[in-house]
Amino acid sequence: MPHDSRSIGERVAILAAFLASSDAVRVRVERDDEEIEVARYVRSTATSATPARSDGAAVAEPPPLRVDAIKADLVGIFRLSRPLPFEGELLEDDRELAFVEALGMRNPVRSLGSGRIVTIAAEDGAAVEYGQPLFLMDRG
Amino acid sequence: MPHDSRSIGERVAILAAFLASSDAVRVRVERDDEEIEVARYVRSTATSATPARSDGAAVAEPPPLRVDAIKADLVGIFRLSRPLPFEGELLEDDRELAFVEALGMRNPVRSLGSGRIVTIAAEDGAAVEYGQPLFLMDRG
Amino acid sequence: MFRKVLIANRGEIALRINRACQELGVQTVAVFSEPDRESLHVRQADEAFCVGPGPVPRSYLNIPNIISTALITGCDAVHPGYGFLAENARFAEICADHGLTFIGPKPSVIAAMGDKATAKRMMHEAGVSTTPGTGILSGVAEARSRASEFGYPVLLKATAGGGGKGMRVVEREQELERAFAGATAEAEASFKDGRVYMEKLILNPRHVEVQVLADEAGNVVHLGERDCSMQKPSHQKLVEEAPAPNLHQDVRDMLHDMAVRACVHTGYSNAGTLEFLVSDGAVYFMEMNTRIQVEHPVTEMVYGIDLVKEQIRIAAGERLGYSQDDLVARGHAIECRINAEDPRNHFAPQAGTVAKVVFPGGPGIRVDTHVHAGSSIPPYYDSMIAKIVAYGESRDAAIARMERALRETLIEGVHTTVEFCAEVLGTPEFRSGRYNVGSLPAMLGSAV
Amino acid sequence: MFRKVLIANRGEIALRINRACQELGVQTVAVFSEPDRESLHVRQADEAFCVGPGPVPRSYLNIPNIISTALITGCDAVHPGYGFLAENARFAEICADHGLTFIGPKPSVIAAMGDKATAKRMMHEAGVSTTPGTGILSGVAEARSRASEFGYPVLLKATAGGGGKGMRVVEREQELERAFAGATAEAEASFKDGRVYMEKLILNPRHVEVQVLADEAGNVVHLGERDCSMQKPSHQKLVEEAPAPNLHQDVRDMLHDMAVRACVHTGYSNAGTLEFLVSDGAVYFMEMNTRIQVEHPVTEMVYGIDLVKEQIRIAAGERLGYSQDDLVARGHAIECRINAEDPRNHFAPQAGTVAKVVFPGGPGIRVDTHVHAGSSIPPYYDSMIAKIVAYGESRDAAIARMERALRETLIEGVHTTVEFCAEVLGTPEFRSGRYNVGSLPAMLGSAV
Repeated sequence: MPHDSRSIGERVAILAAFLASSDAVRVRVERDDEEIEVARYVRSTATSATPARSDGAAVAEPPPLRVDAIKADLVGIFRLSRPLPFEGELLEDDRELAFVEALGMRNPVRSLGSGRIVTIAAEDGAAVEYGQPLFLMDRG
Repeated sequence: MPHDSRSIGERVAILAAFLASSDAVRVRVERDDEEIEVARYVRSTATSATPARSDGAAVAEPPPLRVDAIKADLVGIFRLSRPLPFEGELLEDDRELAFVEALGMRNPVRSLGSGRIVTIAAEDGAAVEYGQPLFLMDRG
Repeated sequence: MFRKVLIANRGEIALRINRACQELGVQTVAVFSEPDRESLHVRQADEAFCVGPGPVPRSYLNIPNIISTALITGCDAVHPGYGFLAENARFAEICADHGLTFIGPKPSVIAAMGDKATAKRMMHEAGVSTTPGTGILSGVAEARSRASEFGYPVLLKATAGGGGKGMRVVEREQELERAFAGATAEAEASFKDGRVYMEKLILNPRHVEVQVLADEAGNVVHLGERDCSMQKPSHQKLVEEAPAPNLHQDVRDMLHDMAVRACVHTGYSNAGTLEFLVSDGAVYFMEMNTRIQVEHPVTEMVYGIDLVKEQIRIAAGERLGYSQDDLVARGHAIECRINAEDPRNHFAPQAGTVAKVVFPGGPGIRVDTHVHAGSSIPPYYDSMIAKIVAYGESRDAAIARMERALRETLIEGVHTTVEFCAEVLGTPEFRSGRYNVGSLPAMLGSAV
Repeated sequence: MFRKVLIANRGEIALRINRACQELGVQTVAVFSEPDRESLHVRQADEAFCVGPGPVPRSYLNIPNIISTALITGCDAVHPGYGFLAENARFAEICADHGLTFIGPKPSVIAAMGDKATAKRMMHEAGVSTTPGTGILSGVAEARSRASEFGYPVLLKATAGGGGKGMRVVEREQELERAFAGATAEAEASFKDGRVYMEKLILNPRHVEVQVLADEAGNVVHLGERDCSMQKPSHQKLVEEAPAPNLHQDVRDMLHDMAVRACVHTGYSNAGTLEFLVSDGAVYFMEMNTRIQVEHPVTEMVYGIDLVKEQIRIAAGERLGYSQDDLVARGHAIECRINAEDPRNHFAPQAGTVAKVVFPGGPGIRVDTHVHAGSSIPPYYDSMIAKIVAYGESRDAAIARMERALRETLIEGVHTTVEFCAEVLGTPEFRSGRYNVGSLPAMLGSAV
């Protein structure tokens, strides 16, 4: 038997798997020179659970999302609209940023309101699939 | 997803497996209403490790092993020797406790020194396999 | 041969099609729904595109996204598998409109066979015996007179029907008027088409089906029959075998003959299956499935023909490379459908994650599955997670092999039909080969 | 038929034997070493006993514990598989002494075939052509005169030999004296038997072997040949196929004929394999393996015969149920050995845990494996973790199928031969069917 061929990462993964399959809330492992603790936070009404690093805090509300993604809602060829949007651009209003060409039709991709374009996540002229992020928007 | 279909026994088994594959000395699991702790004692020069219940002590020198198992070293039929050994019996010296009958031969099972018979782990007349515990001995 | 085929399906049949394409040197494009992103069919294909979220209408039935995927990836053909879009004549037409070969029969044939009344009429013309039945009934009076001609029990069915909607079993004349009104109303509500027709009800028949292959030059062969009588109370097949046991040679010949005649008459091309009810030596055409079927492997194993490759070759315009005389059935094959469902709870589907999986192997065993340790089973789709097929030189050898294969199979994390299939194989009815569509429901102690 | 068989092996061949027993309605007892406690062969058998710790001599070669297990569980026969005790005549005798049927040939035949000189003499008597060679050499003078008779290069081999110990290639007369001394000394050190003999060295021959079955009434059939020339530099087979490609029908017939004659002459019973070297239309008997072989599935697939069931039936005293004329090879089969080893590092064996596994499936694919997600691969044993076998109606179809099967295969956690096998299949030598035992080492850029 190898003495300890597993990395900490692997061992944490095993513990996380254990945690996910039980209703334990915290697993702590001690050895001479280190300590691993894997815990999960259970919302009072939650059905999902997320393994996370312990900070010892109670279950708090997560901060609001500031960045969202505009995703493709159909399969086609992604094309930027004119005037060309650019990363960093501040949009004051809802605007068509691009379109997805599918079956000969031009399906507009709009900014869904104001915000700053953080990233143009798809390449002009590329095939995009359903749900693929096209723009990351900072809603400020 | 089943909430927690595993018995405590199964969960302890998972933890024990984790323990055996790492060099952790103690794993503790907490949930609302219970706490499981699985620890092992490592002899300073040991190559083997035995999962056992925690006694709450710090990770100083682990106490020496007190219980060991006399195991079958061949496959055969297990038979108790006369006088019949019994659970709780105190042996003052090395003694033949039983034998394993294999290929018409009688292979003695000795107590390997003094101690108290904690458990007779195999049934008289039963087939036993290699490595099967036959007696648990308290070496005091 | 095609350059690239879009596989418009998921699960084991998507893998099955991918295998056929790869062996033919044809590239593949998979489509998938969001929860299927980690599926094997996505991993195994040359390219893969997400076409929508989990619910079927928004992904695997999302015709615009599927067609768009085929076009932007440069596919020249689409294989629909079974279920989903496989018998959708409109989809076949849309494929053609976009220059994509739909791997299946002509849209007009799909449409004709999809309409029960039309199918029955065409079969009748081809000399295929059909269940004694009527055209669309003008009213309850006509229903009454035809029912006494056929003899009770009879069945009222919606002409646009499917899934049991608009269907009524009538056991006595007294029940007829109420049943007619009910069937008409339900058909109207379900299909916006209240027209109903009547058939003689065959009690506890056998379900025997004939596999056919037809090329576009009009060559037609059959590949024998399959017995699919072991059906759950929901009429879903659970255990299938080829050839059908205890079938008189005259009946077997008649079925094969009718199947070929039907294909010639309808101008059928590609692979197809004619389903028949067999009762006391009489055979009745039930329906034609204009696609590959779940249980096609049992036929492949006894004939040594790769039906999915044949589908692709035929659609690519190739001729059948053999005639009827070249096709000889050897040995016996049995398929068990391994479903993620709980046989002890009315076969309720199970969603979840498969924790541990060991599928059987060794001689004479074929496994078609998209599931492995860690696979998740989304709640949106059919519950079938694997097909285990056993081949033997005889039926007894095939049964013994299937029994050991089921014993080897280990699936943890969800309930499955593994043990239940083993129970079915152990029944005197199955062992004797004398079973019918009533046998499995009777095993469960429930009436059909 | 036997009531209960002890399976004296592990891994895929233990599962293979278990399958055959279960299909015959025979109970099974597995034996296992401590690290194999969680193995599939332990789980699948009716009973299982630990017989020792990991190292082979203390468990899978632990004759007393294995025999004791057979006796206390009431077995009436023992199947040794391949490797371990399979060709141990003494073990076969001990089985007989304890009233256990050893599933294999008679101990005297195992012993005779295990001694290379005796085997060669008996084959010569049977009219089987053998490599030009000598008896035990009296000294270097005799060696020199015989070598000039055969022509260089020649091979010096230990009569008690195996594993290359006591073996020397001699390319020129000048090297002979030193090689003779070295071979003798090494043989003495390895086997306490310094006797050596000489053979003509056949350069880059093909390795072609013939499968035979013989019952205890003296009926003998062959099941064609297998080409096993794709060997690693260590001479371990990696890819095998049946039939052998590009083999002249006369050579094929000669091989089959010799194999049957050899069995008749030696009083052979049960399954066996005669290995030949084939070079320029000449054939030379190499050795006879008196057991089932790793690559037996390719023969099973083209002949439709379950060789392991046949072994058990023959050992139980049953007669062969067919004659040579009933046996017809159909189609083509290829096996790839999936080993946990690193082809990029001299095929160094890999121990560890298999994290994720997807084996191929679908038509024409057979997988024999004891490995699943989570399996541990102990360091003590052979590195083979799976055999993937592809069947096709033609060699090209079988190759295409194997290529897609390898493409489907996913094994994470250890290095394997999956990709390397795919490379081998892609070489012009393999595709043309014109390869020999030098082809794979040449691929690796290393001399044999």
